[in-house]
Amino acid sequence: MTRGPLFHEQTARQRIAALVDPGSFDELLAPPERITSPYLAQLGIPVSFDDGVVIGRAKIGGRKIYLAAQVGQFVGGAVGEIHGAKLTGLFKAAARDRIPCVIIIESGGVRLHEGSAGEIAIAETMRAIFECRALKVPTLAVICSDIGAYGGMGILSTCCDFRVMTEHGRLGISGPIVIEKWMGKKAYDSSNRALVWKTSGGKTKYLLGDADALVHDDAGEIRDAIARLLGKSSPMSLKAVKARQAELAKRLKRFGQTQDADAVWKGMGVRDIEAASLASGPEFAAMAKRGK
Amino acid sequence: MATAKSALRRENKAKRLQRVGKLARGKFVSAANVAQVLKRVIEPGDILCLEGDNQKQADFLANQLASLDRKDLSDIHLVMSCITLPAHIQLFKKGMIRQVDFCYAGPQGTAVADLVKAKKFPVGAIHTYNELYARYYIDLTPRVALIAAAQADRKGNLFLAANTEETPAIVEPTAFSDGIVFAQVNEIVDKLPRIDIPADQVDLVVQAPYPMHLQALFTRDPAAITDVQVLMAMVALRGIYEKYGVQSLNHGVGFNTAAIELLLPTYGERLGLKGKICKYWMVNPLPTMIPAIESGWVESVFAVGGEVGMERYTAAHSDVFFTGRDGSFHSNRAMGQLAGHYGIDMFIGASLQIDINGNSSTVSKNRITGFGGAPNMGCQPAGRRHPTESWLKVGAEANPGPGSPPGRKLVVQMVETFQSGRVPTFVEELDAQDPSIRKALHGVAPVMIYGDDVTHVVTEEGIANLAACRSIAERQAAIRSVAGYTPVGLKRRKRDTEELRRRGIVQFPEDVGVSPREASRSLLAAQDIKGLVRWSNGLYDPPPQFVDW
Amino acid sequence: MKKLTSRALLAKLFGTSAKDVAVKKSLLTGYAAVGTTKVCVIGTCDGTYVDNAAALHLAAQVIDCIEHHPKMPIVMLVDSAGQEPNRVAEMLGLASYFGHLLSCLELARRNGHKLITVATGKAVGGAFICYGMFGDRIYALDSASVGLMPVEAMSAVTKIPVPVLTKLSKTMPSLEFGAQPFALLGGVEEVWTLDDGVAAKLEKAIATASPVDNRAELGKKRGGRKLALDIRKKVLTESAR
Amino acid sequence: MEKFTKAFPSKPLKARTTKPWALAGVVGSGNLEVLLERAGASGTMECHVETSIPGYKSSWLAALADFATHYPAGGTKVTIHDQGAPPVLVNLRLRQAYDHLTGGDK
Repeated sequence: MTRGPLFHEQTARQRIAALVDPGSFDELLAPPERITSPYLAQLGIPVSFDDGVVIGRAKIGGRKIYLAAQVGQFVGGAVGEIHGAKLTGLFKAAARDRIPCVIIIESGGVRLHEGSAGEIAIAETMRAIFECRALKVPTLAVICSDIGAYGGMGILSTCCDFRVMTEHGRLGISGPIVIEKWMGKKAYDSSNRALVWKTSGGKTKYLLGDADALVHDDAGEIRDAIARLLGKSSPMSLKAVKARQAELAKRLKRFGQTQDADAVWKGMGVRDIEAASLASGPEFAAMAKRGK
Repeated sequence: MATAKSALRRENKAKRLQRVGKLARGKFVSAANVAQVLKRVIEPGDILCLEGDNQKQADFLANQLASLDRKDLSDIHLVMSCITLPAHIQLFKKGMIRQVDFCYAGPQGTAVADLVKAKKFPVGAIHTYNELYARYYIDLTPRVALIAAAQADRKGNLFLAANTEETPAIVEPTAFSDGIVFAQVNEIVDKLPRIDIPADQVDLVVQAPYPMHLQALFTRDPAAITDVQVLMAMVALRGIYEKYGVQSLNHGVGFNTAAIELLLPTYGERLGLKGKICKYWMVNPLPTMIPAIESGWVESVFAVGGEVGMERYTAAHSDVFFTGRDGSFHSNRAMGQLAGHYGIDMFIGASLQIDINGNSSTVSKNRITGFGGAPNMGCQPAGRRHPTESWLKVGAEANPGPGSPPGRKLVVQMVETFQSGRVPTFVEELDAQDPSIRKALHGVAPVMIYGDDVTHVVTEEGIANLAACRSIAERQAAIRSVAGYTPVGLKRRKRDTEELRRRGIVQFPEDVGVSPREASRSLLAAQDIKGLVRWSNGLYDPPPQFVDW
Repeated sequence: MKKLTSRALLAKLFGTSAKDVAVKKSLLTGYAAVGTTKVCVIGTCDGTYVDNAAALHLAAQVIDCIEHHPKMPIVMLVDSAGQEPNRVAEMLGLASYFGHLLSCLELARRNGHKLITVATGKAVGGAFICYGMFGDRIYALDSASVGLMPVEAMSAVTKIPVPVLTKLSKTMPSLEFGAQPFALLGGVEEVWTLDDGVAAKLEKAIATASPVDNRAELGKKRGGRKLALDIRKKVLTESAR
Repeated sequence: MEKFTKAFPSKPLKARTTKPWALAGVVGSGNLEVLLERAGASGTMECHVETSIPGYKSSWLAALADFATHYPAGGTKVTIHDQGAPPVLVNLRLRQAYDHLTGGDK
């Protein structure tokens, strides 16, 4: 039962090394350039050489990609001016070169220490993602860590063609503590990790269709999922948005009255909640499929 | 049958029970009447034993006791192993306690330190567990014991479930000296799964309005184990477990030893150590042992207490764990401590502070904790006579004199050189030596494990073999050599370290065949609680605070 | 300044045609005219919170416009305090609902609809990102609360004392809250005063709008965001090698 | 924040690869990042440390000096961003960066 390192525990650089073809990663704005945040420096907070996001060119299965990996440990992976500009530039480069772009998201959203600059940067990156999509250049978000994709980065992830998640990943906008503050501890206890993951975790997102692949917490499996999705793009036509509108309306009507994620699981075909809770990746997906 | 010439104690007990009168129906007291009953059965000057160790607590009875006023309860000599509830502190604040004799004050360590400063903590001594239990038979025999059980039947027989813990050690001396045994139980049933305490030794029973407090004390989330702890675990496995062929052992509750448990089925297996080490354990049912048990490393486990969530797993593994006729888990703190004292090759545990002589303590001026079971197991049992490979091997290194035993137990302290917040573990002098603390304890500094008993210190820097040191100066140099970049470590002399390393007294990771680069969490057999549940085939039910699925 | 009702505000922007804009549950949808230009209107008012149903409601209006009114400009009015921080909203994937609204707007842009945003009240957090910040050109009333969050809120989360943040915001407009500092960052094209002919300004804005995102250039030119544009360019240059 | 700079004598780096730099670790609570670059005089390891926890200069210098003694690291520049890492991590990260730079097996 020994296995490789868990993807969700790896650092951004380790993840990149584990995902891409050996030796194929070519970092852009590499650490020796020392492009660090003046905001953090002024506030007396340690800076980082990559400002919390490692970007570059690489290959997966021989196929060229642009790749970004956020560093969740550094200020929660939050997006500041430099961090955000690196992301915007990367997606713009992807559009220019017609090369797919993959972003490994691990971020709470905007970096508060840099105020509105990070917020605008996220909006700019969204525009750049849609530039890619207009050209049918695939964009892919990988959300596989506990920090997950929250706030503006949660929204940004939904702008990409596809999302790959694991059971560890979380996708949302408001974090658990904010919801608890808003609704009260009785309605939402942010320290109840099971509740938090049932609400925003990869499994529930996969069942609802917000994640396109649910895989094991393992670089090899994630690489395979990326490779599978890299060849496709999600269409943006009137027909497609109308279908999506109907689908989201149906979801709201069907589950909007319940607080209970188990009801969503059951509604989406999961029969044995306890067994499904322990299952991971494709095994979980299969359990839901069987129940349908 | 002989008749006692004088039976004052027995008469006194009868009087006390008479005073209870209609507040009890037979042995059974309703929860609402407990405070009144306590008032009537306890007398000023009593030695009162309150059951409660670091896991299980007679918390309902403790709370009721704390609800009384000083006029109802005073001049009490309190004996108990662990001061862990706010109610315990209340007894002191209300001035009810004339003297206290105890072992440990984990969660209330800060409150106890405050009481000491306020001179409201009249302490006799801080004990080790078996030392205190022993005194229950000598000079601290309780007049009244307030205990906790899982179930009682209609006669007052008690079932203790997984957490037998220290109940027998309290009940026996009390019941056989005409003391009063008052039990709180979670429920009263017609038929018990098994009888752990016979009704004959129980005087009063109350069904508590809430289940007794049980602390999930030994649950260590593998997700919190660091690469550095994995490194230390690898060093310990090679430099101690493998070297001495450790067959029987006790592990502390820390993450360091949890890492070792989780390395057995992976790294240990790779080293070919399965079947050669770690077969017999005196340890609580640690969830982190599940992978090793499932992989067939473990022959037997005896425990001082249960662990929340391990009930189904232990019941399903009766070949490994001690279980009752009913099939469920059994523990016994006094016997477990005894087993850990005499029966094992090695004790390995952690501490907050270690001084240059190898003395360790978890006490600081602002936090008076005391000892758990560590000193009973982390010491050299002078009464030991049976040899094992490990015992003889360490003994030979210690170069015993003509008046010493030929063997030694391995007593290993495994610590990182810094605690969290960059607080150094290694110090020139223990905080426990503070004059104010010594004064409160009648001149005795609360040392957990004495340096003379310690055979090895393991840190991320390496191993110091204290048993093989030939002088105090050498021992100090060996400790400094593995104390890293703490002030104690920075005082080491390079020449000394090199000389000790040459003689094998100090060993760095590479000296025992461990490459720090290899030290990675990915070597752990399970990297999170969910992994443990998967290993257990769904038989482990972790407490809710550990569940994120 | 007395707060304008949503109806009064709509009248200022769209004159008598404002009557065709429905105001329901603090959401604005409908068609109107700015001067002689027919426009589609979506928006929020009363500082409401945007939830799943709201996002769908706005998206439906955008879809209707694409389907039935080719190339008609879309005016987006923003007065929202943020996304609804709610357990059910999150469970059902509020982010995806926002992503859908953004996709609808992107489709409109591609189909030749101009997208003009006017921040009229609160324009903060997820509620601004989910449609308003996606305009071709973004304007704000000087009375609008635009930005990430006030320094007090920032201080509460980051544990950096308010005076420190306030002092720094003098040289780093990014830390300051409001329409003017946001414009310095390039996040807002121009700040308008309500009584200063906003309808005419809006009409001109529609006429001159371009779908090319110019915010980084503006931010650099105005000195509020000195790094973003150069960093982006550097990525593009290094990746072209 | 505390900043300091010091150069330590060290045997010249063995030039197995031409890799110009290597980075190990991340800036996060209790962690640090180490950037190791080929730079400067061949007989010294030049160190620049920025740490969020002031007051531990002496143990920093001791750890760096030990590294410069144990490994041939002359002709390198070490830049560290620290957020309260224990010395053992400092050592581990230095070693990791060093292995990357010198093309060791990882």
